[in-house]
Amino acid sequence: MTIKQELDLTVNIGSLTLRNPIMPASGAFGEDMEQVIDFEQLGAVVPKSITKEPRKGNATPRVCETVGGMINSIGIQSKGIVYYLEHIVPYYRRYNTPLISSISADSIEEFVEMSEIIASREEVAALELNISCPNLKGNGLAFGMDPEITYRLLQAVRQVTDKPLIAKLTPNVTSIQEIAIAADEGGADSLNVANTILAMAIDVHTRKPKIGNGMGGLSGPAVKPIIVRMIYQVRQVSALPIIGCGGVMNGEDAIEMILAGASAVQVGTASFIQPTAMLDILEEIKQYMRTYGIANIKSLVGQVSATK
Amino acid sequence: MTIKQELDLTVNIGSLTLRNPIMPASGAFGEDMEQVIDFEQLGAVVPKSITKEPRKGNATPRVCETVGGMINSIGIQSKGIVYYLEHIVPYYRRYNTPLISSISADSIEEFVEMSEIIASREEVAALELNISCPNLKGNGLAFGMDPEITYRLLQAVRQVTDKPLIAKLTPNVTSIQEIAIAADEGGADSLNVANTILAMAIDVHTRKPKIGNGMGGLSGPAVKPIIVRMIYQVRQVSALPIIGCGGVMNGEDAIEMILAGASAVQVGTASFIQPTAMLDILEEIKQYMRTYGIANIKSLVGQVSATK
Amino acid sequence: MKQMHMRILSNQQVSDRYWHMVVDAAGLDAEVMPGQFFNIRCSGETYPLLRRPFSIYRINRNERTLEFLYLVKGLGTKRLTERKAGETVDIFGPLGRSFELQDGWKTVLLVARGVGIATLTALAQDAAEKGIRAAAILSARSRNDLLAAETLQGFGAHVYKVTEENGNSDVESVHRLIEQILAEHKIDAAFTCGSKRLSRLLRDVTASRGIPAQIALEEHMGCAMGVCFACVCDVREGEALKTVRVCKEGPVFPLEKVVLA
Amino acid sequence: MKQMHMRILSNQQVSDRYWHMVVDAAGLDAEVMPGQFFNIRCSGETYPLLRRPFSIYRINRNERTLEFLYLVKGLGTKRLTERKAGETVDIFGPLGRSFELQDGWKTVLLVARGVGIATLTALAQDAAEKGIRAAAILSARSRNDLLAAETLQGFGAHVYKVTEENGNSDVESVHRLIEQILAEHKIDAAFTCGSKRLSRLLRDVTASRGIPAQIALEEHMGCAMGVCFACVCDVREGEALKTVRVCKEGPVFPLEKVVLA
Ligand SMILES: Cc1cc2nc3c(=O)[nH]c(=O)nc-3n(C[C@H](O)[C@H](O)[C@H](O)COP(=O)(O)OP(=O)(O)OC[C@H]3O[C@@H](n4cnc5c(N)ncnc54)[C@H](O)[C@@H]3O)c2cc1C
Ligand SMILES: Cc1cc2nc3c(=O)[nH]c(=O)nc-3n(C[C@H](O)[C@H](O)[C@H](O)COP(=O)(O)OP(=O)(O)OC[C@H]3O[C@@H](n4cnc5c(N)ncnc54)[C@H](O)[C@@H]3O)c2cc1C
Ligand SMILES: Cc1cc2nc3c(=O)[nH]c(=O)nc-3n(C[C@H](O)[C@H](O)[C@H](O)COP(=O)(O)O)c2cc1C
Ligand SMILES: Cc1cc2nc3c(=O)[nH]c(=O)nc-3n(C[C@H](O)[C@H](O)[C@H](O)COP(=O)(O)O)c2cc1C
Ligand code: FES
Ligand code: FES
Repeated sequence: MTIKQELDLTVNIGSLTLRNPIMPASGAFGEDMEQVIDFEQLGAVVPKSITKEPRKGNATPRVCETVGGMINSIGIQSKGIVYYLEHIVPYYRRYNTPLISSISADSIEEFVEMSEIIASREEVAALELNISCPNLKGNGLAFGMDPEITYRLLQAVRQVTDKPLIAKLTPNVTSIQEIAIAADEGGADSLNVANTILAMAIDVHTRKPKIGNGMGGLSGPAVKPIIVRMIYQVRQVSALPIIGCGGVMNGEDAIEMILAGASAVQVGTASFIQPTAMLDILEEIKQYMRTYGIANIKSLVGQVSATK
Repeated sequence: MTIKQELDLTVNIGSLTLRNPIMPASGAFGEDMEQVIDFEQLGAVVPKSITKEPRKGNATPRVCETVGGMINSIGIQSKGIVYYLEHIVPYYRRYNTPLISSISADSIEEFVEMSEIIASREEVAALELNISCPNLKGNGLAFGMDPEITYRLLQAVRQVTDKPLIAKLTPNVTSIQEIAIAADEGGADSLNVANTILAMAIDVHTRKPKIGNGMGGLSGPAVKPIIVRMIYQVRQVSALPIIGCGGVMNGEDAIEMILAGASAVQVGTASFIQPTAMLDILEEIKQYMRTYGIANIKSLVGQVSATK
Repeated sequence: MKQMHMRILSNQQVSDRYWHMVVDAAGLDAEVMPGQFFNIRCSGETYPLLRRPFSIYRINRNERTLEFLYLVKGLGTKRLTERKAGETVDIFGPLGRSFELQDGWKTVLLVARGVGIATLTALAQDAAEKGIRAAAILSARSRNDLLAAETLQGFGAHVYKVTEENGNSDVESVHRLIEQILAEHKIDAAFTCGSKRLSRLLRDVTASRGIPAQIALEEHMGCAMGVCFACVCDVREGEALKTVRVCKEGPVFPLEKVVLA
Repeated sequence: MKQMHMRILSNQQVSDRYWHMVVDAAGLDAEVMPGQFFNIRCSGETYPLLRRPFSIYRINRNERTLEFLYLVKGLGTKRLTERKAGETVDIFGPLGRSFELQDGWKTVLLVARGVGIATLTALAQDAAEKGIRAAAILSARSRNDLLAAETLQGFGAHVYKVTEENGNSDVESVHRLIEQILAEHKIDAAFTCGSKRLSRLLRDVTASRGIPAQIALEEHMGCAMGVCFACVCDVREGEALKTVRVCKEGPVFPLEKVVLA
């Protein structure tokens, strides 16, 4: 039998302390979800990546399903930074939950410019730099595919703000460790492992790609084993707190990422299937902690045995 | 209604003509399967990768399941080249189906040495160079992660044989196109896209990796959208015939890869679930061709529209 | 919008390709309006992974039940057919904006094709309850697919059936039919769902006569709650185009505003 | 080995954690022997993806049925419990090497733990048919899990039950029990399945007395037909170790040869 005890779920992302490790993945969360879950119970809120100028996004269909996963190619539809500062940032003021702003940009200069403006808002607790979105440029290229660019990008943004900087890495690389080290050395406070995996699905009857943009990013439970491996690898080369992201559907998935080395966990696709997924996951984490007598979630981080 | 017609299923892999595009993926096929399927009906036979010396392979468990996929880390258990030449190669003589020998080695020199010996056997129709196995070296490194090494490896093996050389690429790279170009320029006759994706799963109850080796290769339907994307990308930069491999479970999956750019398709994991999978897939391909009035499978290769 | 587990009262095949499901909606506190939809988890598996959106087909306020009429299209709807009466189904909704019936309207025209018939049936029901008469053109591949015709007739709608089978479902034939209806009745508003071709036709016909018209759109969805921007379409705002969410700003839009690609 | 769709005659829960399934094996032409197994597709989904291996629990040659006794462990076995009588189940087998009962043996000792009891029950049945008496030590967590005891008794086996619940399942207690059995009976051969600890114990006891012993192993499998090398274990060949496949060279091995890690 398990004994009722006080559970410490707090985790640190740089200088920021979160009440618990569960937060939404950018692009799978927004104000409209206030109708289905209580934002006060989340570790943080992470609205959709914002771009400097308004963006129309990609052609539809923008999502399709694959075995255990989904491909999306939204193309960062965005109302631009002006709208973001006027409407989105003030909206989250009503919640006592740290706001992490996800930023997407087309150049290092633009990342710097946007980061400076957004970080200067006191409502913003941290920045997540989406250096990984595979949709922005031709053929799925992203800043986060190059360690040198990743380093320079982080270093440049580091100059303009002291707020925690989370680098959201792309999994579409030969060595996630190399990129993690670059982001770490560039000045990141935390690493998000990772964005979606570049993928494609073709309708054999129409002979057309299933999504308007041809290729898109794969998310959902199918990718979890790849992401868990990357978290484990990144943990070996960097002491920065890791935010695990990719395929978390339940509490055990979140614990798995924490054991691999993540300090916090983001939930995306799961919320589409189960709108209350984040809070359900939180409950399951607590249940796991009670079952195994774990008082402090931080004590689980990276606690996987080296081998079987 | 569909009209009964002669279907041309033959495909070419370099100078080799296969009676149809379906063949096993190395590691998921062996002599023991003669009890469940007729090898004469396959496009080719591809036994498990062979190493020069006998190898014990990795600790158990060597496989585990994930959502829509499985992770394996067999570690190329092998009886060595001497046994291979004495027993495996002669065994396949009884079938009128081309034998493709998959070779795994620890250095370029060893690849050359083994290729020369194996290719000199007249029973061997082609060589598949497994430059991608993520288990052989620490941290999942593989020859196929480096374009320069890939180029040199292919070039060196090219010197010792005129038989078709298939380079089996690893998907664990930033740019599969770069590697494909390197293999093409090095002298490959065909590109296998691709081997397994490096992955990890952790048992949250024991806190141990689910497979003995810690990390392993992800296969099965979960990876198909990633592989289809890579086939599509490789097709854009190389005119070599592509062998698609990863997650094909049925005829539509095979057609999807062919539309993306594959000339032939390998089937691995599916045979574990459905021992007759390869022949079932072949029937489904024929059915598809009849439904859409396609007389020649070659006419479908790469026929996906550029966009939706 | 709320996630609920509703008991299935019946789930039956009604024609070759169509199924009809009735669920116990006693637990639902929100009002459901025609044109709105629910996002339904067709199976508890990881494949199909996402929910599937289905419009409300009938709203039985007294019995507190909801009805869906669905076409078996792919894996999701196939799995939905396997669900049995007595089991519960995981339903999220009601979602999106409904059709609007204005006070004073006396006769409306409905032009529906395929599964769009399901969507407009709820509207016909609402119209009937409000004393508004409906003329409905139902278009489908085969007569077999026109199963909702009787339900609509039950709501007092005057139903015109057109099918490929009968060779009277081409745009020209439907155009003539619409003109005939407009000549015989004073149509106060028009509604459509299920066909781009017919929607364009209806847009042209209604625009030239100044008849207000509404359309219910379909688009592939991720979240169905307005956060993922998967389900967008373009609408005209004056000279400009605005990209809006079908699940949130729609699925019902003024017909003249949507860009029918 | 052959893939077949066998009709489920019954599939029922028999204790807290165990289920029992009977299938119609009329379509099976191969002989099935105790210790062999079948690789069963527990569901038609992509998750669980792989088949699951289950030993033969009872072989009813006259009725032409096969029985399985399985522990509900994870997703696969959970899905298997959802299969209903009348449905078919996708079965691949028979696979692997069976136990061997030699002519002239009069009494054998079976030491089984947990699901290993299922595996050894088929052997007890075979022994009974060959006129060989069996003494069986069945070990489990709780008395509730010892459901096969009666079946074994039905085959004339002398059954000794040990459980954690009763505090008599520790290695020392079982050791004393084995010594007692060996003192009372002339044991010609011993068989074990389901516990590494008990297997080591039995190995030591039988080796010192020169009693031949066989073990049925379990290992995670990919193909179950000898091609993937997932399911290996180490066996001694003279001084050397050889890595062999449990699905092919096993699952039954001479006890003294296997390396019990
Ligand atoms: C607002 C709305 C209301 C709808 N109402 C009804 C209804 O009342 N009755 C009915 O039969 N159908 C209705 N549809 C269409 C229905 O959602 C699709 O037919 C269904 O999602 C197909 O799922 P599937 O797995 O069977 O097919 P698949 O083609 O295998 O589906 C694959 C993926 O594409 C998506 N998809 C396929 N077709 C559509 C489509 N037309 N619209 C949106 N997503 C699609 C699926 O949701 C799934 O994610 C409605 C769609 C929308 C957007
Ligand atoms: C030759 C053989 C005979 C067996 N006979 C029986 C039997 O008669 N009755 C019975 O209850 N069980 C038997 N088992 C064990 C049974 O196969 C596992 O309990 C079952 O595979 C668990 O599947 P799961 O999805 O419920 O559990 P999970 O733990 O979720 O399975 C996850 C994965 O691990 C594998 N796995 C887990 N445990 C085992 C195990 N012990 N052996 C092999 N693979 C495992 C599964 O096959 C699956 O691939 C036997 C195993 C083998 C190898
Ligand atoms: C519809 C959709 C939109 C997304 N948009 C963004 C985005 O704007 N910025 C970003 O960094 N990631 C975006 N992502 C990626 C998610 O944040 C997350 O990295 C990914 O979905 C993997 O997590 P999951 O498997 O839990 O969904 C998006 C994902 C989806 C499914
Ligand atoms: C158990 C197992 C063993 C494998 N062994 C090899 C191997 O020896 N050599 C090789 O090139 N690929 C090997 N592979 C990879 C497969 O050939 C194939 O690339 C991969 O499984 C993806 O295809 P699939 O999804 O159809 O299984 C192995 C795969 C599995 C599952
Ligand atoms: S489906 Fe996500 S915004 Fe409409
Ligand atoms: S499970 Fe594949 S060799 Fe035994």
